[in-house]
Amino acid sequence: MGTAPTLAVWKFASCDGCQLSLLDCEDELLAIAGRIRIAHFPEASRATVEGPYDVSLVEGSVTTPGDVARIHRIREQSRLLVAIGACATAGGIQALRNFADADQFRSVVYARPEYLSTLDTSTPASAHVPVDLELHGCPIDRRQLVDTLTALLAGRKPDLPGHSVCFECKARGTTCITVARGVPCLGPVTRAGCGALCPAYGRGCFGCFGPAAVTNTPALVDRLRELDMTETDIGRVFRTFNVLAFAGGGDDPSQ
Amino acid sequence: MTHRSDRSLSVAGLARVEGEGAMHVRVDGATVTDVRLEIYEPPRFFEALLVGRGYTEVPDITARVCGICPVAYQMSACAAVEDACQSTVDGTLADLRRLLYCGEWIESHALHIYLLHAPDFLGYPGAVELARDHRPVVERGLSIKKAGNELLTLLGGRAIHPVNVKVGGFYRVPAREELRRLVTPLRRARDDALSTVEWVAGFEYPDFAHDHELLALVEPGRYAIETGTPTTDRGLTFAVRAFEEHVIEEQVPHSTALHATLAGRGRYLTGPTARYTLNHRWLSPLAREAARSAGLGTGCRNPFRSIVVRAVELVYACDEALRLIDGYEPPAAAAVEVPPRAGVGYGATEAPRGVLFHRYRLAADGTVDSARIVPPTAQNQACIEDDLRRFVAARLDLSDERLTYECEQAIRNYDPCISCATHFLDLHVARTVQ
Amino acid sequence: MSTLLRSLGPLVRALHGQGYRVVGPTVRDGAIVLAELDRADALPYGWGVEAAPGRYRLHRRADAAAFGHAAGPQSWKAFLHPPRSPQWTADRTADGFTVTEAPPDSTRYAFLGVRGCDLRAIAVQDRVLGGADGGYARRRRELFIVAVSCTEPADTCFCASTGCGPAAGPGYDLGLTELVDGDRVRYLVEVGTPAGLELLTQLPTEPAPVDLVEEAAAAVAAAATKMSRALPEGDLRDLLAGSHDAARWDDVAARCLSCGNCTMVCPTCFCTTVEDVTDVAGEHAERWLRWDSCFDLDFSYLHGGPVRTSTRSRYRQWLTHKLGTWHDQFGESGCVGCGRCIAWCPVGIDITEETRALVTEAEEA
Amino acid sequence: MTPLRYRVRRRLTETADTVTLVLDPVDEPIVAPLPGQFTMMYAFGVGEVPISVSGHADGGIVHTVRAVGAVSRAVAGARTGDVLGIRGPFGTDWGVPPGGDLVVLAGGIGLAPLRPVIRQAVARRARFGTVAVLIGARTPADLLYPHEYATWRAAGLDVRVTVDRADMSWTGHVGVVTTVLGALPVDPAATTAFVCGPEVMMRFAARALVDRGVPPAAVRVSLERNMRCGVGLCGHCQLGPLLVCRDGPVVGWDRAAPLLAVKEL
Ligand SMILES: Cc1cc2nc3c(=O)[nH]c(=O)nc-3n(C[C@H](O)[C@H](O)[C@H](O)COP(=O)(O)OP(=O)(O)OC[C@H]3O[C@@H](n4cnc5c(N)ncnc54)[C@H](O)[C@@H]3O)c2cc1C
Ligand code: SF4
Ligand code: SF4
Ligand code: SF4
Repeated sequence: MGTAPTLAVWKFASCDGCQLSLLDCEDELLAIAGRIRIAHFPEASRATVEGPYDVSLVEGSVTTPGDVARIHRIREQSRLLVAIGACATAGGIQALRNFADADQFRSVVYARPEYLSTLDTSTPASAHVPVDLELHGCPIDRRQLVDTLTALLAGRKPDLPGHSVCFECKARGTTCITVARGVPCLGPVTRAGCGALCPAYGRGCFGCFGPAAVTNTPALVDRLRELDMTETDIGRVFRTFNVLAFAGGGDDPSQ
Repeated sequence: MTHRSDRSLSVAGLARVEGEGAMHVRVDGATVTDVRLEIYEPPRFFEALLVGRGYTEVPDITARVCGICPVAYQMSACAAVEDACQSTVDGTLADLRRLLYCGEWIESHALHIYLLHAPDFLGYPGAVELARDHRPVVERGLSIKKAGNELLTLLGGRAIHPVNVKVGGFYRVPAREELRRLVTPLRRARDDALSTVEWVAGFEYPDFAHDHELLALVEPGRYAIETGTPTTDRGLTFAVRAFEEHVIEEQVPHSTALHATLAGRGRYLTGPTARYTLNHRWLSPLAREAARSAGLGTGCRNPFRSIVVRAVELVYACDEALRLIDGYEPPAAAAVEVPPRAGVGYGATEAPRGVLFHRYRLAADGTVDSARIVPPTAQNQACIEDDLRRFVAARLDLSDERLTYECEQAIRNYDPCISCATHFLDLHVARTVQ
Repeated sequence: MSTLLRSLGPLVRALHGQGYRVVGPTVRDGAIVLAELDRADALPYGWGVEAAPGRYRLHRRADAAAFGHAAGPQSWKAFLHPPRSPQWTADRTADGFTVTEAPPDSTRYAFLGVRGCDLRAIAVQDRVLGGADGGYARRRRELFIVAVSCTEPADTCFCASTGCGPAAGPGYDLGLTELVDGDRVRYLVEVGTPAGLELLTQLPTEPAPVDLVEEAAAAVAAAATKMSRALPEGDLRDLLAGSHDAARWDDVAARCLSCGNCTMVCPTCFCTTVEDVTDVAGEHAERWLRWDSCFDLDFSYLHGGPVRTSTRSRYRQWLTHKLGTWHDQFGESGCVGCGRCIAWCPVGIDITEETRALVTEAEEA
Repeated sequence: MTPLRYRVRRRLTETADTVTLVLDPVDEPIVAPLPGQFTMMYAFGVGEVPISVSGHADGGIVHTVRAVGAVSRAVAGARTGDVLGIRGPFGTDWGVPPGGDLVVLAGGIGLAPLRPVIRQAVARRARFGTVAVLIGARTPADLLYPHEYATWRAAGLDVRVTVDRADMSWTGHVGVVTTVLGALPVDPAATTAFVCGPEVMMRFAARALVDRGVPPAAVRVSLERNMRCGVGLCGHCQLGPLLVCRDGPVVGWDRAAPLLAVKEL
């Protein structure tokens, strides 16, 4: 145990769902805890070990001045910093504020907005510090989390494909819902990792894993229009859980 | 050592709660002068960012308020949106929603009992440490949790932020055989839940009782989960649509939390103990028997014993899930059409941590004009602080360390979900630098 | 000599009787998919298909034909060359590790309803994958093929121009032609192998009247003329070898999503990658094979970055390989004309149209 | 397709990121590789990478590995006594001719697959005319096998070394490897050249050799493409008509030139 690598789990603005994925590894949790020293994970234990840490999992987006300082402190203390989930990799749904007037946002929610002090923006960890690995998804995929942890233990490159959801959809044997039913689907521009969940449930992918490594969003948008999506709907579906990432675009730079 | 005049107990970062919060207690002589459960998580402005979105997006977006109880958010959201559109979802689709919700109760309660709460009673910092000495027990908890997650995964697509819930029902409903595959794990979970009741009933509980008014949804004939009328143990009943007339939330600078109170009545408590007190007679026979043997009686006013109530609800949720699966026939359609309509809609359901209220005003094309969410933790904040105040006052002879530890436990009694609470709470106002 | 079979029930039962897992078309989720059939009743009797670039819809037919549809979303490679399959496992030992080959997959498949294009596609994959002594070769050795000639191509089909259909063969154990007369369906059976003959002898058959044989031949021949698409004539290998710098690649790259659907549905695309996994304890490792596609950026990854970074270069790789360099590598074309990549491309990119555009561009240059 | 086990007999540190491993079969050995061929080396639980054979040692094989990523790091990190998996040998070999002049041109790790050619030339020195060995590296510290150069020279090989960047101790040539190509005393028509290094370097070198009159087919280059299987099944190593693992890695410049001229092929 003395030489077991240490793991720390940190939370920024988020719903807790991505770190819950670790506790959701019911079959692996105790085995993982046997090989990795969980040094800092407030959601699971009061016991905390001081850094440095071999691996830090960072959940949530940076939304306050205090967060900015904290993410830097975490970076300094971590050999490997892994951003987990759409909040930590793309600012999350709360990044919608980046496109709105933050003051207005505050006043909608708070009776007395003067009590509040937050940044006007919600940004991913990578906007502040170098990030070694990113697990995408809102929430992340449990299998990807386990694979990443075991890969790090084995010294392997984690299997985090950058290709489209369509790869997984076809491998799963799902009939394409866009082609066979005319259902709009973001699968072709969305990063794989979820196992092509939504199409298997008869629903168009809504991009919760963010853009694939290469995308051609304009071409897909043309297609979405043909499938009777309104401009408003198209705008909304790209501006939800990964608004910053889709806005940044992974489009082929050669285009 | 107990007679210092000025004591201050602080926990900068509360462990084993969902989200990030702090606790501060100040004692001057024999009086507790200040008690604060601080919630310093940054706000995420859900109510604001929902404005301008489509009504069909609401369940997916609000799920992201909380990764521990996304189904609760989806169910309250669907209820409110469907109410606004004057649509009803009933029959098998409603049963499937209840079934999905059972999955979340199982998952969330198992998580809280085994991973978050029980370590307090047994003197361990967390479940991983607990497992070193009591591995089979922790494995049992994980196995129950897994059964809940399997149910969520089948019906919802995945356990966290399910993708299969939509306004009007589901995208896809399961085949009978798919559901039947869950019978074995759920039966095992039910047995394990019974053992859980027995296990937690044997814990040592501080002698402590509160006098908060208890609020829960009540639906005569069955234990309220996804539907019901807000009712208190002191005779107050009101329609879900009148929720905001009765529940007042206010922002208080010292604590940053919106404290909810009942208009003209003061603080109140929601959650498992309130539910149990108001609804215990509608538990399934098995769960009722488990409650009886655990000595729960007709109510529970000791917050430390909430773990027993959760265990009993665990039995119930497994039992109820099995009942629903047994009677399942796939419906003709996976969802009912819910055409948009201008109007205001209200929804309340019993999240694992208590009543979760949503209200939406929609424009004629279904665009959300305004949104309001009242999560359970915000409602319980005042009670938690009151408990702390009285708890500390009665234990001033304990060392700071011991007292702090017990205070933390007192907070965890409520399984506070800070991530939920903070969609409108501020980070900085009352945060003391540690 | 042709034989007449009045229903497929006995055929499916006989195959089951010989221990085969029978795979054939059936209706699921709005498409005709390939799945294990427990009875002939599961075949898509009375269902037809309308396919167009990026579009596929089922419709009810006026008759009870079981094979009145064209290629669906999957191909038989899903069974012979599955999306994910185990290769070997390794376990740590005191002084190293041991390697154990994945247990041989003993499944014996019988494919029911293999079209001309797909029959050829299996032969194409045989050339690529059949030589190695892996799972593919084993499954292929055990395979029993019941082929069906096509009488009703979809709008996306062009097997006549690739020389793979609409008549099925060779390569089958039994070959069928469906004869439809309202609610009545009958099958003309052709024998391709001794195994086919042996199976046929177990079935209640009768000699086929000459007029039926002629009717069937005419229906298949007519199917060829019904195809609205075709690959351009001429030496496509040369065309593509000379088209590296064509402007058309930029044009298609503006439309192509790089999603990889075309390669996944293509019955000949064979590319794979490997997945190395370990258990949490680090004592046990596994190696899996899974489908890959030249549309993945990482497909051409070398230390320092991928070779094919632009969509232009990846689409060019796909088309050029399929119709051009496949000849260099395996002595034939990689395209059998099933039209799947046209129908299942979410934006309806059409391989025949792209090739034609390259021809035009080459001619104009 | 399963790897055979090899145990590390000896591990030599070549440079900061490169080691040479001498490996002995644990069970049955692979077929003896020819110079230019490669194997797929497996590190337990980490993965497999193509690595050229850089020598042989009575019953064993020798690989020189530069740690650039996860798998190569794990392979290069193997210690004496550790077990690695090996599949192979795969691909075409250098095809050393029975006689004539030889030019060996290596950049960086590219010297590894060429060392067997050099050693063959040393062993059968008399058969060949001029044997020139041109070695380039980024810095003097990145030179592979420096201690062997003296032996090669002693055997009558014309060994010329150059670095991109000199350090204090370096008194030799500075510049890219093609610059030392200039005045080679070879008969172009009777020369066979073997080139291995980064793709740009190979392009320049091959062109320079062809410009001097060496027939393109006599200029052999070793190509590098992503490889998953090594046996032409995975499709990753396609370079136009070639499956590099099967039709390469060693190919004549006559075949490689038109392919490497196409961007992003
Ligand atoms: C025929 C051939 C012979 C080679 N001989 C040697 C040698 O003798 N010594 C040596 O040090 N290196 C050699 N290489 C290069 C070596 O294979 C790569 O450095 C290695 O694959 C990098 O893998 P990685 O996982 O360490 O790095 P990463 O950069 O993490 O690569 C990830 C994956 O990409 C693929 N990949 C990355 N780079 C290459 C590459 N250059 N070639 C092929 N696949 C790649 C691999 O599949 C690898 O697993 C040779 C390559 C080829 C094709
Ligand atoms: S299909 Fe798309 S939206 Fe659905 S889970 Fe996967 S990535 Fe998320
Ligand atoms: S290279 Fe592309 S087109 Fe060719 S077989 Fe592989 S995936 Fe298919
Ligand atoms: S051609 Fe069509 S199916 Fe193929 S990668 Fe491009 S968009 Fe996807």
